[in-house]
Amino acid sequence: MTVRFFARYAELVGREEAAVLLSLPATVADVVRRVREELPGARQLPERPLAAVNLKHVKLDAGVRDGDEVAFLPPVAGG
Amino acid sequence: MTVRFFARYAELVGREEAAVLLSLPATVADVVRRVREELPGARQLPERPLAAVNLKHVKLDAGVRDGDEVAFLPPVAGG
Amino acid sequence: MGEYLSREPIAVDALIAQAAAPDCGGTCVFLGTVRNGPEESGVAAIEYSAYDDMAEAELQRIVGDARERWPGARIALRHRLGHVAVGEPSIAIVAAAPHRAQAFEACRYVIEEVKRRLPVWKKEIRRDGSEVWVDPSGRPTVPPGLPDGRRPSDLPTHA
Amino acid sequence: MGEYLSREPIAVDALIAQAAAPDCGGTCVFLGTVRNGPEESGVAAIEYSAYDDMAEAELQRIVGDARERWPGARIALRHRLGHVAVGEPSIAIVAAAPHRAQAFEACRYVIEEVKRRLPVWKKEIRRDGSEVWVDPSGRPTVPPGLPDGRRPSDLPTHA
Repeated sequence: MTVRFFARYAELVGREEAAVLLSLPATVADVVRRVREELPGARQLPERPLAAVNLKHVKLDAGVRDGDEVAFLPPVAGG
Repeated sequence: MTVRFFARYAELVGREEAAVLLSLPATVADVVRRVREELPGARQLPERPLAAVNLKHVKLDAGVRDGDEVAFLPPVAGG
Repeated sequence: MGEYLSREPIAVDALIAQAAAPDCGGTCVFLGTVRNGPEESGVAAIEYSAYDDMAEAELQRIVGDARERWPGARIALRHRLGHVAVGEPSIAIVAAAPHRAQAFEACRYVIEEVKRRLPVWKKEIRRDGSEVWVDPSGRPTVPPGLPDGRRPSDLPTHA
Repeated sequence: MGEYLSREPIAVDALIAQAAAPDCGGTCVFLGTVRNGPEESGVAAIEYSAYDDMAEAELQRIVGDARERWPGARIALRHRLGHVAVGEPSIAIVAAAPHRAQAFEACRYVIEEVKRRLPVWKKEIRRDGSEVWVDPSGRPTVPPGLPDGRRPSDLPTHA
Protein backbone atom coordinates (compact mmCIF):
# COMPACT_ATOMS: atom_id res chain seq x y z
CA MET A 1 0.00 0.00 0.00
CA THR A 2 0.97 3.66 -0.38
CA VAL A 3 1.73 5.81 2.65
CA ARG A 4 1.65 9.60 2.30
CA PHE A 5 3.11 12.26 4.57
CA PHE A 6 2.01 15.89 4.70
CA ALA A 7 3.28 19.27 5.84
CA ARG A 8 5.63 18.95 8.84
CA TYR A 9 5.52 15.16 8.73
CA ALA A 10 6.80 15.19 5.13
CA GLU A 11 9.69 17.38 6.32
CA LEU A 12 10.46 15.07 9.25
CA VAL A 13 10.46 11.93 7.11
CA GLY A 14 12.18 13.68 4.21
CA ARG A 15 9.66 12.36 1.69
CA GLU A 16 5.99 12.68 0.78
CA GLU A 17 5.28 9.09 -0.13
CA ALA A 18 6.46 5.53 0.57
CA ALA A 19 5.38 2.04 -0.50
CA VAL A 20 4.84 -0.32 2.44
CA LEU A 21 4.38 -4.10 2.38
CA LEU A 22 2.53 -5.70 5.29
CA SER A 23 1.12 -9.16 5.91
CA LEU A 24 -2.67 -8.92 6.14
CA PRO A 25 -4.88 -8.60 8.09
CA ALA A 26 -3.36 -5.38 9.40
CA THR A 27 -4.49 -2.09 10.91
CA VAL A 28 -3.42 1.51 10.49
CA ALA A 29 -1.52 1.12 13.78
CA ASP A 30 0.53 -1.67 12.14
CA VAL A 31 1.35 0.70 9.26
CA VAL A 32 2.50 3.36 11.72
CA ARG A 33 4.75 0.84 13.50
CA ARG A 34 6.26 -0.43 10.28
CA VAL A 35 6.89 3.11 8.96
CA ARG A 36 8.48 4.23 12.22
CA GLU A 37 10.83 1.19 12.11
CA GLU A 38 11.81 1.36 8.48
CA LEU A 39 11.99 4.97 7.35
CA PRO A 40 14.80 7.20 8.62
CA GLY A 41 13.27 10.28 10.23
CA ALA A 42 9.92 8.57 10.76
CA ARG A 43 10.75 7.80 14.42
CA GLN A 44 10.03 11.50 14.97
CA LEU A 45 6.40 11.00 14.00
CA PRO A 46 4.02 10.62 16.94
CA GLU A 47 3.16 7.04 17.89
CA ARG A 48 -0.51 7.81 17.39
CA PRO A 49 -0.78 10.29 14.52
CA LEU A 50 -4.01 11.45 12.95
CA ALA A 51 -4.56 9.11 9.99
CA ALA A 52 -6.67 8.74 6.88
CA VAL A 53 -7.34 5.79 4.60
CA ASN A 54 -8.57 6.42 1.06
CA LEU A 55 -9.29 10.12 1.77
CA LYS A 56 -11.25 9.52 4.98
CA HIS A 57 -10.31 10.09 8.61
CA VAL A 58 -9.93 6.78 10.45
CA LYS A 59 -9.01 5.55 13.89
CA LEU A 60 -5.79 3.65 14.29
CA ASP A 61 -7.58 0.32 14.73
CA ALA A 62 -9.13 0.60 11.26
CA GLY A 63 -8.17 -2.22 8.93
CA VAL A 64 -6.08 -1.66 5.80
CA ARG A 65 -6.15 -3.59 2.55
CA ASP A 66 -3.87 -4.02 -0.41
CA GLY A 67 -3.95 -0.93 -2.64
CA ASP A 68 -5.13 1.43 0.12
CA GLU A 69 -3.75 4.95 0.37
CA VAL A 70 -2.83 5.56 4.01
CA ALA A 71 -1.97 9.12 5.09
CA PHE A 72 -0.46 10.53 8.29
CA LEU A 73 -1.73 14.01 9.03
CA PRO A 74 -0.30 16.65 11.36
CA PRO A 75 -2.96 18.36 13.48
CA VAL A 76 -5.20 20.04 10.91
CA ALA A 77 -5.23 23.84 10.65
CA GLY A 78 -7.62 24.72 7.85
CA GLY A 79 -9.90 27.70 7.59
CA MET B 1 -45.78 68.67 21.80
CA THR B 2 -45.43 67.12 18.35
CA VAL B 3 -46.94 63.72 17.61
CA ARG B 4 -45.71 61.78 14.58
CA PHE B 5 -47.31 58.86 12.79
CA PHE B 6 -45.50 56.39 10.58
CA ALA B 7 -46.22 53.86 7.84
CA ARG B 8 -49.68 52.32 8.22
CA TYR B 9 -50.54 54.57 11.15
CA ALA B 10 -49.91 57.65 9.00
CA GLU B 11 -52.30 56.23 6.42
CA LEU B 12 -54.97 55.48 9.07
CA VAL B 13 -54.76 58.96 10.58
CA GLY B 14 -54.36 60.61 7.19
CA ARG B 15 -51.42 62.69 8.35
CA GLU B 16 -47.82 62.29 9.49
CA GLU B 17 -47.74 64.87 12.23
CA ALA B 18 -49.98 66.68 14.67
CA ALA B 19 -49.50 69.25 17.45
CA VAL B 20 -51.09 68.21 20.74
CA LEU B 21 -51.69 70.31 23.83
CA LEU B 22 -51.92 68.51 27.17
CA SER B 23 -51.96 69.67 30.76
CA LEU B 24 -48.84 68.39 32.49
CA PRO B 25 -47.80 66.13 34.13
CA ALA B 26 -48.88 63.64 31.47
CA THR B 27 -47.77 60.29 30.11
CA VAL B 28 -47.52 58.79 26.66
CA ALA B 29 -50.77 56.96 27.42
CA ASP B 30 -52.45 60.36 27.88
CA VAL B 31 -51.13 61.43 24.49
CA VAL B 32 -52.56 58.28 22.90
CA ARG B 33 -55.95 58.93 24.49
CA ARG B 34 -56.03 62.56 23.39
CA VAL B 35 -54.98 61.70 19.83
CA ARG B 36 -57.59 58.93 19.56
CA GLU B 37 -60.29 61.37 20.72
CA GLU B 38 -59.34 64.34 18.62
CA LEU B 39 -58.00 63.18 15.28
CA PRO B 40 -60.36 61.62 12.76
CA GLY B 41 -59.05 58.20 11.79
CA ALA B 42 -56.96 57.93 14.95
CA ARG B 43 -59.60 55.77 16.64
CA GLN B 44 -58.28 53.00 14.38
CA LEU B 45 -54.90 53.13 16.12
CA PRO B 46 -54.41 50.46 18.77
CA GLU B 47 -55.08 51.55 22.34
CA ARG B 48 -51.57 50.57 23.30
CA PRO B 49 -49.31 51.31 20.32
CA LEU B 50 -45.56 51.01 20.33
CA ALA B 51 -44.30 54.50 21.16
CA ALA B 52 -41.14 56.58 21.16
CA VAL B 53 -40.27 59.88 22.82
CA ASN B 54 -37.39 61.92 21.44
CA LEU B 55 -36.14 59.06 19.24
CA LYS B 56 -36.19 56.42 21.99
CA HIS B 57 -38.56 53.53 22.61
CA VAL B 58 -40.63 54.09 25.74
CA LYS B 59 -43.37 52.37 27.66
CA LEU B 60 -46.78 54.00 27.76
CA ASP B 61 -46.37 55.12 31.36
CA ALA B 62 -43.34 57.25 30.45
CA GLY B 63 -43.78 60.94 31.16
CA VAL B 64 -43.88 63.58 28.43
CA ARG B 65 -42.77 67.18 28.57
CA ASP B 66 -43.39 70.30 26.56
CA GLY B 67 -41.44 70.22 23.32
CA ASP B 68 -41.14 66.43 23.23
CA GLU B 69 -41.48 64.57 19.95
CA VAL B 70 -43.83 61.65 20.56
CA ALA B 71 -44.12 58.96 17.86
CA PHE B 72 -46.52 56.07 17.38
CA LEU B 73 -44.90 53.15 15.63
CA PRO B 74 -46.53 50.19 13.89
CA PRO B 75 -44.86 46.87 14.74
CA VAL B 76 -41.32 47.30 13.46
CA ALA B 77 -40.17 45.29 10.45
CA GLY B 78 -36.60 46.34 9.75
CA GLY B 79 -33.80 44.21 8.43
CA MET C 1 -29.04 60.38 5.74
CA GLY C 2 -26.49 59.32 8.31
CA GLU C 3 -23.91 56.59 8.51
CA TYR C 4 -26.28 53.64 8.54
CA LEU C 5 -29.28 54.38 6.34
CA SER C 6 -28.98 54.67 2.61
CA ARG C 7 -31.17 54.82 -0.47
CA GLU C 8 -28.42 53.39 -2.68
CA PRO C 9 -27.70 49.69 -3.33
CA ILE C 10 -25.41 48.29 -0.64
CA ALA C 11 -21.77 47.73 -1.63
CA VAL C 12 -21.04 44.63 0.44
CA ASP C 13 -17.34 44.49 -0.47
CA ALA C 14 -16.81 48.08 0.64
CA LEU C 15 -18.60 47.36 3.93
CA ILE C 16 -16.37 44.31 4.52
CA ALA C 17 -13.31 46.47 3.85
CA GLN C 18 -14.61 49.08 6.29
CA ALA C 19 -14.75 46.54 9.15
CA ALA C 20 -11.45 44.83 8.34
CA ALA C 21 -8.34 45.18 10.53
CA PRO C 22 -5.05 43.25 10.65
CA ASP C 23 -5.84 41.76 14.07
CA CYS C 24 -9.27 40.48 12.98
CA GLY C 25 -9.07 36.90 11.76
CA GLY C 26 -12.78 36.18 11.55
CA THR C 27 -15.47 38.16 9.77
CA CYS C 28 -19.16 37.34 9.83
CA VAL C 29 -21.50 39.04 7.37
CA PHE C 30 -25.27 38.95 7.42
CA LEU C 31 -27.31 39.95 4.40
CA GLY C 32 -31.07 40.30 4.59
CA THR C 33 -32.49 39.96 1.11
CA VAL C 34 -35.95 40.68 -0.25
CA ARG C 35 -37.38 37.27 -1.00
CA ASN C 36 -40.14 35.88 -3.13
CA GLY C 37 -40.57 32.41 -1.73
CA PRO C 38 -43.54 30.09 -1.40
CA GLU C 39 -44.85 32.15 1.52
CA GLU C 40 -45.00 35.39 -0.48
CA SER C 41 -45.31 34.61 -4.16
CA GLY C 42 -45.86 37.54 -6.44
CA VAL C 43 -43.57 39.98 -4.64
CA ALA C 44 -41.67 42.26 -7.01
CA ALA C 45 -40.06 44.55 -4.46
CA ILE C 46 -40.36 45.98 -0.97
CA GLU C 47 -40.64 49.65 -0.22
CA TYR C 48 -38.80 50.35 3.04
CA SER C 49 -39.66 53.41 5.05
CA ALA C 50 -38.32 54.55 8.41
CA TYR C 51 -38.55 57.03 11.20
CA ASP C 52 -35.22 58.22 9.83
CA ASP C 53 -33.78 60.13 12.77
CA MET C 54 -34.80 57.49 15.28
CA ALA C 55 -33.58 54.64 13.07
CA GLU C 56 -30.14 56.25 12.78
CA ALA C 57 -30.05 56.78 16.55
CA GLU C 58 -31.26 53.25 17.24
CA LEU C 59 -28.62 51.76 14.92
CA GLN C 60 -25.97 53.80 16.68
CA ARG C 61 -27.19 52.41 20.01
CA ILE C 62 -27.30 48.83 18.70
CA VAL C 63 -23.80 49.02 17.23
CA GLY C 64 -22.56 50.72 20.41
CA ASP C 65 -24.06 47.95 22.55
CA ALA C 66 -22.40 45.30 20.36
CA ARG C 67 -19.02 47.03 20.62
CA GLU C 68 -19.37 47.07 24.38
CA ARG C 69 -20.28 43.40 24.57
CA TRP C 70 -17.56 42.27 22.14
CA PRO C 71 -14.81 44.84 22.69
CA GLY C 72 -12.54 43.41 19.97
CA ALA C 73 -15.27 43.52 17.35
CA ARG C 74 -15.39 46.00 14.48
CA ILE C 75 -18.86 46.52 13.08
CA ALA C 76 -20.07 48.03 9.82
CA LEU C 77 -23.73 48.22 8.83
CA ARG C 78 -25.96 49.57 6.09
CA HIS C 79 -29.77 49.49 5.96
CA ARG C 80 -31.39 50.39 2.71
CA LEU C 81 -34.57 52.46 2.41
CA GLY C 82 -36.88 53.00 -0.54
CA HIS C 83 -37.56 50.52 -3.31
CA VAL C 84 -35.58 47.26 -2.97
CA ALA C 85 -36.12 44.61 -5.66
CA VAL C 86 -36.39 40.86 -4.98
CA GLY C 87 -32.91 39.40 -4.55
CA GLU C 88 -31.29 42.63 -3.43
CA PRO C 89 -30.07 43.08 0.14
CA SER C 90 -32.03 45.44 2.36
CA ILE C 91 -29.49 45.16 5.16
CA ALA C 92 -25.84 44.18 5.44
CA ILE C 93 -24.07 43.74 8.76
CA VAL C 94 -20.34 43.03 8.99
CA ALA C 95 -18.67 42.03 12.26
CA ALA C 96 -14.92 41.45 12.18
CA ALA C 97 -13.17 40.19 15.32
CA PRO C 98 -9.93 38.58 16.42
CA HIS C 99 -11.69 35.20 16.71
CA ARG C 100 -14.66 33.76 14.87
CA ALA C 101 -16.96 33.15 17.83
CA GLN C 102 -17.01 36.89 18.59
CA ALA C 103 -17.67 37.72 14.95
CA PHE C 104 -20.64 35.34 14.70
CA GLU C 105 -22.09 36.40 18.03
CA ALA C 106 -21.76 40.14 17.42
CA CYS C 107 -23.27 39.86 13.92
CA ARG C 108 -26.19 37.78 15.17
CA TYR C 109 -26.78 40.17 18.06
CA VAL C 110 -26.99 43.16 15.72
CA ILE C 111 -29.53 41.60 13.34
CA GLU C 112 -31.69 40.34 16.23
CA GLU C 113 -31.73 43.81 17.80
CA VAL C 114 -32.48 45.39 14.42
CA LYS C 115 -35.50 43.09 14.05
CA ARG C 116 -36.63 43.91 17.57
CA ARG C 117 -36.00 47.66 17.75
CA LEU C 118 -35.47 49.38 14.42
CA PRO C 119 -38.34 51.71 13.40
CA VAL C 120 -38.49 50.58 9.79
CA TRP C 121 -41.55 49.35 7.89
CA LYS C 122 -42.11 47.30 4.78
CA LYS C 123 -44.71 47.62 2.08
CA GLU C 124 -44.77 44.77 -0.41
CA ILE C 125 -45.11 45.76 -4.04
CA ARG C 126 -46.78 42.85 -5.83
CA ARG C 127 -46.32 41.97 -9.47
CA ASP C 128 -50.01 42.79 -10.05
CA GLY C 129 -49.36 46.36 -8.91
CA SER C 130 -51.05 46.04 -5.51
CA GLU C 131 -49.32 47.18 -2.34
CA VAL C 132 -49.63 45.81 1.18
CA TRP C 133 -47.97 46.62 4.51
CA VAL C 134 -46.32 43.52 5.92
CA ASP C 135 -45.76 42.77 9.56
CA PRO C 136 -42.41 41.71 11.06
CA SER C 137 -42.95 38.07 10.05
CA GLY C 138 -43.45 39.14 6.45
CA ARG C 139 -47.18 38.42 6.43
CA PRO C 140 -49.69 41.06 5.38
CA THR C 141 -51.02 43.09 8.28
CA VAL C 142 -54.78 43.17 8.73
CA PRO C 143 -56.47 45.51 6.25
CA PRO C 144 -56.61 49.19 7.21
CA GLY C 145 -59.63 49.99 9.31
CA LEU C 146 -59.01 47.26 11.84
CA PRO C 147 -56.63 47.50 14.76
CA ASP C 148 -53.39 45.53 14.59
CA GLY C 149 -54.98 42.26 15.50
CA ARG C 150 -52.41 41.94 18.27
CA ARG C 151 -53.31 42.15 21.89
CA PRO C 152 -51.30 44.63 23.96
CA SER C 153 -49.37 41.81 25.61
CA ASP C 154 -47.97 40.81 22.21
CA LEU C 155 -46.38 44.20 21.65
CA PRO C 156 -42.69 44.46 22.46
CA THR C 157 -42.07 46.62 25.49
CA HIS C 158 -39.00 48.73 25.73
CA ALA C 159 -37.29 50.27 28.71
CA MET D 1 -8.38 21.60 -8.26
CA GLY D 2 -12.02 20.89 -7.62
CA GLU D 3 -14.98 23.02 -6.67
CA TYR D 4 -13.80 24.09 -3.23
CA LEU D 5 -10.02 24.57 -3.30
CA SER D 6 -8.41 27.36 -5.24
CA ARG D 7 -5.05 29.07 -5.59
CA GLU D 8 -6.67 32.32 -6.72
CA PRO D 9 -7.93 35.16 -4.49
CA ILE D 10 -11.50 34.50 -3.38
CA ALA D 11 -14.21 36.54 -5.14
CA VAL D 12 -16.62 36.94 -2.23
CA ASP D 13 -19.32 38.69 -4.30
CA ALA D 14 -19.36 35.86 -6.84
CA LEU D 15 -19.64 33.31 -4.05
CA ILE D 16 -22.58 35.20 -2.52
CA ALA D 17 -24.26 35.27 -5.94
CA GLN D 18 -23.67 31.52 -6.29
CA ALA D 19 -25.57 30.77 -3.07
CA ALA D 20 -28.39 33.25 -3.67
CA ALA D 21 -31.95 32.18 -4.54
CA PRO D 22 -35.27 34.05 -4.59
CA ASP D 23 -36.65 32.08 -1.63
CA CYS D 24 -33.58 32.77 0.54
CA GLY D 25 -34.11 35.85 2.70
CA GLY D 26 -31.08 35.46 4.96
CA THR D 27 -27.46 34.98 3.98
CA CYS D 28 -24.60 34.44 6.42
CA VAL D 29 -21.03 34.74 5.20
CA PHE D 30 -17.93 33.76 7.11
CA LEU D 31 -14.50 34.98 6.06
CA GLY D 32 -11.36 33.64 7.66
CA THR D 33 -8.58 36.14 7.16
CA VAL D 34 -4.84 35.89 7.69
CA ARG D 35 -4.17 38.05 10.70
CA ASN D 36 -1.21 39.79 12.20
CA GLY D 37 -2.42 40.61 15.67
CA PRO D 38 -0.69 40.93 19.01
CA GLU D 39 -0.45 37.12 19.27
CA GLU D 40 1.47 36.73 16.02
CA SER D 41 3.27 39.96 15.23
CA GLY D 42 5.61 39.87 12.29
CA VAL D 43 3.47 37.66 10.06
CA ALA D 44 3.62 38.66 6.38
CA ALA D 45 1.63 35.77 4.93
CA ILE D 46 0.58 32.19 5.42
CA GLU D 47 1.40 29.39 3.03
CA TYR D 48 -1.52 26.98 3.00
CA SER D 49 -0.96 23.39 1.89
CA ALA D 50 -3.41 20.51 1.77
CA TYR D 51 -3.91 16.86 1.14
CA ASP D 52 -5.73 18.09 -1.95
CA ASP D 53 -7.86 15.09 -2.88
CA MET D 54 -8.90 14.42 0.69
CA ALA D 55 -9.60 18.10 1.38
CA GLU D 56 -11.92 18.29 -1.64
CA ALA D 57 -13.66 15.10 -0.52
CA GLU D 58 -13.91 16.30 3.08
CA LEU D 59 -15.39 19.65 1.99
CA GLN D 60 -17.94 17.80 -0.11
CA ARG D 61 -18.86 15.72 2.93
CA ILE D 62 -19.08 18.77 5.21
CA VAL D 63 -21.25 20.73 2.76
CA GLY D 64 -23.37 17.62 2.18
CA ASP D 65 -23.86 17.18 5.92
CA ALA D 66 -24.89 20.84 6.26
CA ARG D 67 -27.39 20.53 3.41
CA GLU D 68 -28.91 17.51 5.11
CA ARG D 69 -29.20 19.28 8.48
CA TRP D 70 -30.60 22.51 7.00
CA PRO D 71 -32.50 21.32 3.93
CA GLY D 72 -33.47 24.82 2.79
CA ALA D 73 -29.88 26.08 2.93
CA ARG D 74 -27.76 26.81 -0.13
CA ILE D 75 -24.04 26.70 0.56
CA ALA D 76 -21.05 27.98 -1.38
CA LEU D 77 -17.48 27.69 -0.18
CA ARG D 78 -13.94 28.43 -1.30
CA HIS D 79 -10.70 27.59 0.55
CA ARG D 80 -7.55 29.13 -0.76
CA LEU D 81 -4.21 27.33 -0.93
CA GLY D 82 -0.72 28.67 -1.46
CA HIS D 83 0.53 32.07 -0.38
CA VAL D 84 -2.14 34.23 1.31
CA ALA D 85 -1.08 37.70 2.49
CA VAL D 86 -2.16 39.29 5.79
CA GLY D 87 -5.65 40.71 5.43
CA GLU D 88 -6.72 38.40 2.61
CA PRO D 89 -9.33 35.70 3.19
CA SER D 90 -8.14 32.11 3.22
CA ILE D 91 -11.68 30.78 3.40
CA ALA D 92 -15.13 32.09 2.53
CA ILE D 93 -18.33 30.25 3.40
CA VAL D 94 -21.74 31.48 2.26
CA ALA D 95 -24.97 29.98 3.59
CA ALA D 96 -28.23 31.35 2.20
CA ALA D 97 -31.52 30.12 3.64
CA PRO D 98 -35.19 31.06 3.79
CA HIS D 99 -34.73 32.34 7.36
CA ARG D 100 -31.73 33.82 9.10
CA ALA D 101 -31.38 31.29 11.93
CA GLN D 102 -30.74 28.52 9.40
CA ALA D 103 -28.22 30.67 7.54
CA PHE D 104 -26.23 31.47 10.71
CA GLU D 105 -26.34 27.89 11.98
CA ALA D 106 -25.34 26.28 8.68
CA CYS D 107 -22.49 28.75 8.17
CA ARG D 108 -21.17 28.23 11.69
CA TYR D 109 -21.46 24.46 11.36
CA VAL D 110 -19.38 24.46 8.18
CA ILE D 111 -16.51 26.54 9.60
CA GLU D 112 -16.42 24.49 12.82
CA GLU D 113 -16.24 21.24 10.82
CA VAL D 114 -13.57 22.73 8.56
CA LYS D 115 -11.47 23.56 11.62
CA ARG D 116 -12.00 20.05 13.01
CA ARG D 117 -11.64 17.90 9.91
CA LEU D 118 -10.03 19.62 6.92
CA PRO D 119 -6.53 18.31 6.06
CA VAL D 120 -4.97 21.70 5.49
CA TRP D 121 -1.81 23.09 7.12
CA LYS D 122 -0.38 26.53 7.66
CA LYS D 123 3.17 27.75 7.51
CA GLU D 124 3.69 31.30 8.71
CA ILE D 125 5.96 33.43 6.56
CA ARG D 126 7.48 36.06 8.85
CA ARG D 127 8.61 39.50 7.80
CA ASP D 128 12.20 38.51 8.68
CA GLY D 129 12.02 35.71 6.10
CA SER D 130 11.72 32.84 8.58
CA GLU D 131 9.04 30.20 8.22
CA VAL D 132 7.27 28.20 10.89
CA TRP D 133 4.50 25.60 10.87
CA VAL D 134 1.62 26.74 13.07
CA ASP D 135 -0.78 24.51 14.90
CA PRO D 136 -4.58 24.85 14.76
CA SER D 137 -4.57 27.59 17.40
CA GLY D 138 -2.14 29.62 15.30
CA ARG D 139 0.81 29.06 17.66
CA PRO D 140 4.09 27.68 16.35
CA THR D 141 4.36 23.91 16.63
CA VAL D 142 7.34 22.52 18.54
CA PRO D 143 10.55 22.67 16.50
CA PRO D 144 11.19 19.77 14.11
CA GLY D 145 12.96 16.90 15.80
CA LEU D 146 10.49 16.63 18.67
CA PRO D 147 7.16 14.85 18.51
CA ASP D 148 4.03 16.95 18.42
CA GLY D 149 4.07 17.74 22.08
CA ARG D 150 0.52 16.45 22.30
CA ARG D 151 -0.38 13.28 24.10
CA PRO D 152 -2.48 10.82 22.12
CA SER D 153 -5.57 11.72 24.12
CA ASP D 154 -5.35 15.28 22.78
CA LEU D 155 -5.58 14.18 19.16
CA PRO D 156 -8.98 14.40 17.56
CA THR D 157 -10.43 10.98 16.88
CA HIS D 158 -12.59 10.40 13.89
CA ALA D 159 -15.07 7.65 13.12
